[in-house]
Amino acid sequence: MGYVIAIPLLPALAFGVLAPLSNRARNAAIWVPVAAVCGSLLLSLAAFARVWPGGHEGEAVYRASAVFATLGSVNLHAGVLLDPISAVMLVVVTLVGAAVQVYSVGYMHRDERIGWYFAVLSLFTAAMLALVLSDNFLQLYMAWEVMGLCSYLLIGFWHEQEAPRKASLKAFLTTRVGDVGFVLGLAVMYATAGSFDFAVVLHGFTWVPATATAVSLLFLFGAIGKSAQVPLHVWLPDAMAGPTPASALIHAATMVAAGVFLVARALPIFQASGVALTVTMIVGVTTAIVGGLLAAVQHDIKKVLAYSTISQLGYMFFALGAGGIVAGIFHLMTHAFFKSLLFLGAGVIIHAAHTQDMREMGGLAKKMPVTTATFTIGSLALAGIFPFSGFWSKDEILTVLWTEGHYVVFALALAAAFVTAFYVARLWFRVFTGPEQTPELAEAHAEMLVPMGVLAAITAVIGFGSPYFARFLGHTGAWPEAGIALTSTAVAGLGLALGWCAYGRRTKVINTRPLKERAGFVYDALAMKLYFDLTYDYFIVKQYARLADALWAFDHTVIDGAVNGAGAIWKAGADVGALFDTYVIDGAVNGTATLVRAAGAKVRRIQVGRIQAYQGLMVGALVLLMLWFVVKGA
Amino acid sequence: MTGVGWFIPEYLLLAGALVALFAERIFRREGAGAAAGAAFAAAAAIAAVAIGVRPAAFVGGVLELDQVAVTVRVVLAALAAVYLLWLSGRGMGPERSREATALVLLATLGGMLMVASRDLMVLFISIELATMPAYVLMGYRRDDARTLEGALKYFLLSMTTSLVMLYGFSFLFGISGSTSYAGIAAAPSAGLLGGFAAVFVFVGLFAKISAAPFHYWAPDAYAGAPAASVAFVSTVPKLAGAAVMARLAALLTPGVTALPTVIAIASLASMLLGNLAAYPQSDVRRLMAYSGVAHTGYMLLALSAGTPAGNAAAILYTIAYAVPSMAIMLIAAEEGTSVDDFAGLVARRPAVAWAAVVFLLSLVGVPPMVGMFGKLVVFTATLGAGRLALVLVAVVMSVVSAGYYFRIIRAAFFAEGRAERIAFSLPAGIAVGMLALVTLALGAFTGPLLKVLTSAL
Amino acid sequence: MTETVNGAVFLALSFATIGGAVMMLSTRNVVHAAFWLLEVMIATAGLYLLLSAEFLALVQVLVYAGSVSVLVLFTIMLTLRRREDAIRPFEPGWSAGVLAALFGGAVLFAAERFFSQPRPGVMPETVPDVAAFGEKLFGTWAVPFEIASLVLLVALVGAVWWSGGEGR
Amino acid sequence: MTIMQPVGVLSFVALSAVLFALGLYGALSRRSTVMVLMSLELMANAININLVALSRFSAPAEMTGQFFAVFSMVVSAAEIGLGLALVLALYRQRKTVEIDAMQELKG
Repeated sequence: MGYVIAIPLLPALAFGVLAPLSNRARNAAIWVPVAAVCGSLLLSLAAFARVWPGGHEGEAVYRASAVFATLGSVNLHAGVLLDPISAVMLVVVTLVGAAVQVYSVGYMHRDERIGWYFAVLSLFTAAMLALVLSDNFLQLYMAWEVMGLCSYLLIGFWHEQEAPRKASLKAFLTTRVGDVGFVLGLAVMYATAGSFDFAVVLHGFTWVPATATAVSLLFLFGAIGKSAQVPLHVWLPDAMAGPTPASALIHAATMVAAGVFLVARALPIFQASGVALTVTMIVGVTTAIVGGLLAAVQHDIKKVLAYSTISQLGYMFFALGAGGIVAGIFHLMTHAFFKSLLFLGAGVIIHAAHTQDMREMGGLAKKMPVTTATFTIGSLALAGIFPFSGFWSKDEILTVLWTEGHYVVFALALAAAFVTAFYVARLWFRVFTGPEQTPELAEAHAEMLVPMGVLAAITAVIGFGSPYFARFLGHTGAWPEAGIALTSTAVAGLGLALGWCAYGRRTKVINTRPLKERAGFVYDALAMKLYFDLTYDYFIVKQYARLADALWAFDHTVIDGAVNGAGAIWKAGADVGALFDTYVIDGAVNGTATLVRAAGAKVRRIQVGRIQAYQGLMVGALVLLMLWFVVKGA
Repeated sequence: MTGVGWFIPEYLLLAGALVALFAERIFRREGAGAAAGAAFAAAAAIAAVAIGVRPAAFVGGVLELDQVAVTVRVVLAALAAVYLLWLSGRGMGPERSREATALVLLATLGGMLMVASRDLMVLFISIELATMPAYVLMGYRRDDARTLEGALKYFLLSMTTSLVMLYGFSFLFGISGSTSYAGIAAAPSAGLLGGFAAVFVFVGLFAKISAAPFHYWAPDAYAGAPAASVAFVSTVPKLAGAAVMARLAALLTPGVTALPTVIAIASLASMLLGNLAAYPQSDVRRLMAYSGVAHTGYMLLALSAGTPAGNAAAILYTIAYAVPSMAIMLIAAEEGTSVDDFAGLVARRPAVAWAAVVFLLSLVGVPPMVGMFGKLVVFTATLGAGRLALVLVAVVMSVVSAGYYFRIIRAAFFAEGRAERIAFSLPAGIAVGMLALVTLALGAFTGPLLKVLTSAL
Repeated sequence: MTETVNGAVFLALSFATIGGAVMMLSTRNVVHAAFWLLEVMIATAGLYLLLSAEFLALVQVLVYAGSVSVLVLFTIMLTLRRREDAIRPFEPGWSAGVLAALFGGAVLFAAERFFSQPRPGVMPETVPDVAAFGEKLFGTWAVPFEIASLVLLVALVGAVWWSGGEGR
Repeated sequence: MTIMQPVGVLSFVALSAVLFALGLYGALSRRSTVMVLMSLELMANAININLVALSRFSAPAEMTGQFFAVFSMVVSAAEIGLGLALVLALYRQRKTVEIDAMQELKG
């Protein structure tokens, strides 16, 4: 089983090979990272096969570690731990990683720094693999930080432009705010349990609720930053300024899932606390709703997907908060596949339509059949429609909520599912139906379509594996309950229908012209008939006119009202969210910076430049210390 | 006399200084003296490794080579060697570098004796030997009034606090009747006068390593001095000072129980003031001066734990600070001392720009650079002593520090800058490359290093 | 050499040192201040004699009277363009005075508490002579002695560096 | 303490403290750099008195304080030489020894 160690090492080596090369040599050598990640994928599948079909509850299938440092009497290990959760994550990361790299060969082929892009992508993959294979929290943290760095580099990849530059800095600094929590959590963990090893802190150590609460809340804070949960979610939408395939890998499928993974790993500590679970659930459900509402009003296709990611990560968080580790990890997996699929599809669409604004798109279905088909599968999975993967994982989350008795959260989760289906429909109809707005639409290269096809195939069938998956992670697996499945499908269907109502007819929400036209047609047709019998006609005409009016009015007030009303509510919710973003979160981030700058300006005023002022201040401090000693009576 | 051979590294440094001073005419080339000095310092580092730990005391017990002394003297000599290697390639700007080479070697010699000394008298003279070359280096551009003004500030403030420290030494001697550490440790608890003596000594040391509120000389002196001087003065003497401080804290805390509180106060002041004041700076030297104050604060945080683990962590942290900090100042010496001078660095000199990223991230505390390990051991040691609130401040302040360090990265990578690049210099390139390598790799040796340091304190 | 410190002599010498210091700080003429410093140093040499430290008294006179005072006077002369520049207005420095007084007061308070209780304030009778001093200086204290010579080397290099340079 | 009685260590320590405080006052308040340096010498002198007296009254046979004082003198002589050289170098640039002329660097 020693080959497990090679899984993260291969992409790391690829980075090591590429990084020192010259730009031209690097560009020529991009097959090295692609080969490396494909090798990792094969090894991961082999490792997964060894763990399959489960029955390893909580124990390692393979474990190897070496001491790399000693702190006092405690040894710090660097090691790998293969258990069911890490096996799943290995496959997810390497599969999505390989898909993204193959896709990038086509997507980025005209970029003059493609070699550097692939090098960073490899380093990122290596770090993520090292993270999921960690057998202790310290190594996990180190890999976590390296990923943060790669994310910074990839978001700012096109640093000639203003937006990526700003976004990369915002992402790095915002996630570092979360990392503060993580580091403090590590310090508290070390101070109480005296170790970072999973074997010790998760299984061998009895946590006092108070410390467990401290550690788990601090960890949660770190996870909130990394997984872009409210209130630290602001960096993710901006991060869309990076290359789209990188977004697919990092800001949809893997790195943002690291927070979920952290919470899942540390779940025994969360459970020892209790309070922390509730907080996790609240954070998750708030994020799921806020993210969904904001996704529903975006016009930039990538931003819709970004907010959608935030919302779906919220789903995973409240699943974990309810104790549903299987459901949470399963959703992480299905989401990784269908969201990376959607991002890759969005990349193709942006390439073809030369815009990211959905209002300037339309009619892509006719010209780009493969993209449309795969994107549709991804969309349906995201909306939670049977038989696509999202349906199964969402259903499992809802089942957990229901059986654990979290009825309020259950209702809110349904609401979030409804919103999700709505914005999915909004996105799909805007992009794929209606009149074409771009003259030269063409399907993408094969190396871009093949990975999408693979991901779409997985998304289409993986759901049926859900009971086996649960057993794999060491729980009893069951098929979905009919009642919950029906409820969620109905809610999703409603959302899609409303989306179709508002956008499928190629109108704007408040534009009711087609309704008027239909009424007019009835009116005209009737009027023709009534030409012969004037009085009757007149009467009939009047009646028909009245009827038409009434129909029109019904249409106008009830249907449109519902549509518009729903739209308005969303708009209001989204506006509040956006305001919150702009003023509270951004304000807090910027405000802190301003505060620090102001404090700095104040503090530097002490430095007046006069030698004897300095001497006086120093002697004054000394005299104060002496007086303190006198008063204390030392 | 026993043990003369154990001090071969010190003799080598002295020989290097004399060669640099008097033999440059033989080499006939600017920079050759520095190269020779670098060779001597490297030889001294190797000799120090070879000699290793010598527990027996030297001449009347005034010097001893324990694990801390050996570790620190190896690091000091190695840093001096790398610094002189850089100097042999770049020089001290318009001034010639042979006096600077001699002064650097003598200051390093002083630092090595500081950590080896077991007697207040030897300690005092060694501190002066390490500090006086620093005055001259900080005023090295002798035709620039601003440089001289900075040096005068450094000189006067440092001398005042030196005298306060010496006053403290005199009372420590008066209380115990001995100047040896052993004799002082054996003296009974000394009440108020002992407390005053300890405070005097620590105020002197605080000023030497620029801990707030005794740091005032540093920003002005750094901002006036040549960046190449700052690279040395802000790192090597500081490391020696930190090691001495750890030793004296271990020595005096049993008698003066309030000492950890005094250190904690200085730590808090340094972390807050250093990080906040660094934020609005646009001169890299001034920025690094304040950030140096902040890093001193983290170092004192570990000392305030009052435990062997804390003292060891403090020394380790200072090493983790010194390496990248020296490198950043060396790059500033090449590129220019304003943050704007870093603009476009990645286009001009990509390797240097990436090295700068490594150094700055290490200073922020991002893994896997050594700075993160330094912070980790400091925080764990401090938490072990129950100072949670201070650690909290430290962590928050390290986030603030990311703000100003990133300004340099942003300038280097994302701003348009001048296109013409300075001439390539192989020795300087090797020096910066070596520092980058150490910054990247030293983290892996945190454990063994900490173990070695803890065993001796 | 008497074996106990004579109170009257001590009083006279301490009056000379403290009075000299006060005069040094209060005189308006910098040149006079340098001479008052010299007076303090010589009175201090007297105190060393009183404490049976003959060698130290000698060093004090040689180092301070012989070199430091001369250096100070030289500097004053070099930085005075006119004779009248030596006269400076009186500088009270009240806050500095308060700080210094607090500092000195605290030290006096602590020293009084420490030295008045446990120790008899009487000087021990026998002291070694100058020969023993030299023996120890080059035996036990050879290391600091050698380091001190390095300090002088540094001072020399630095002073020469700052005195040289272009354009003068 | 009557005048003719033997005096103890406290008298010397007190004398030293007063001298040190006077030196400190001078260092903090004089406006001439040279005067500041002279005040610092006063402080060094006070410390030396302290060292010699403490040595004489605690361990006279060892003479430790005397050695300490010798080294302190050597060091302060070296320091004053260096300081005066610096003051002269600055005087050549700025044509003044006023300490308040040295506040170009700040912030």
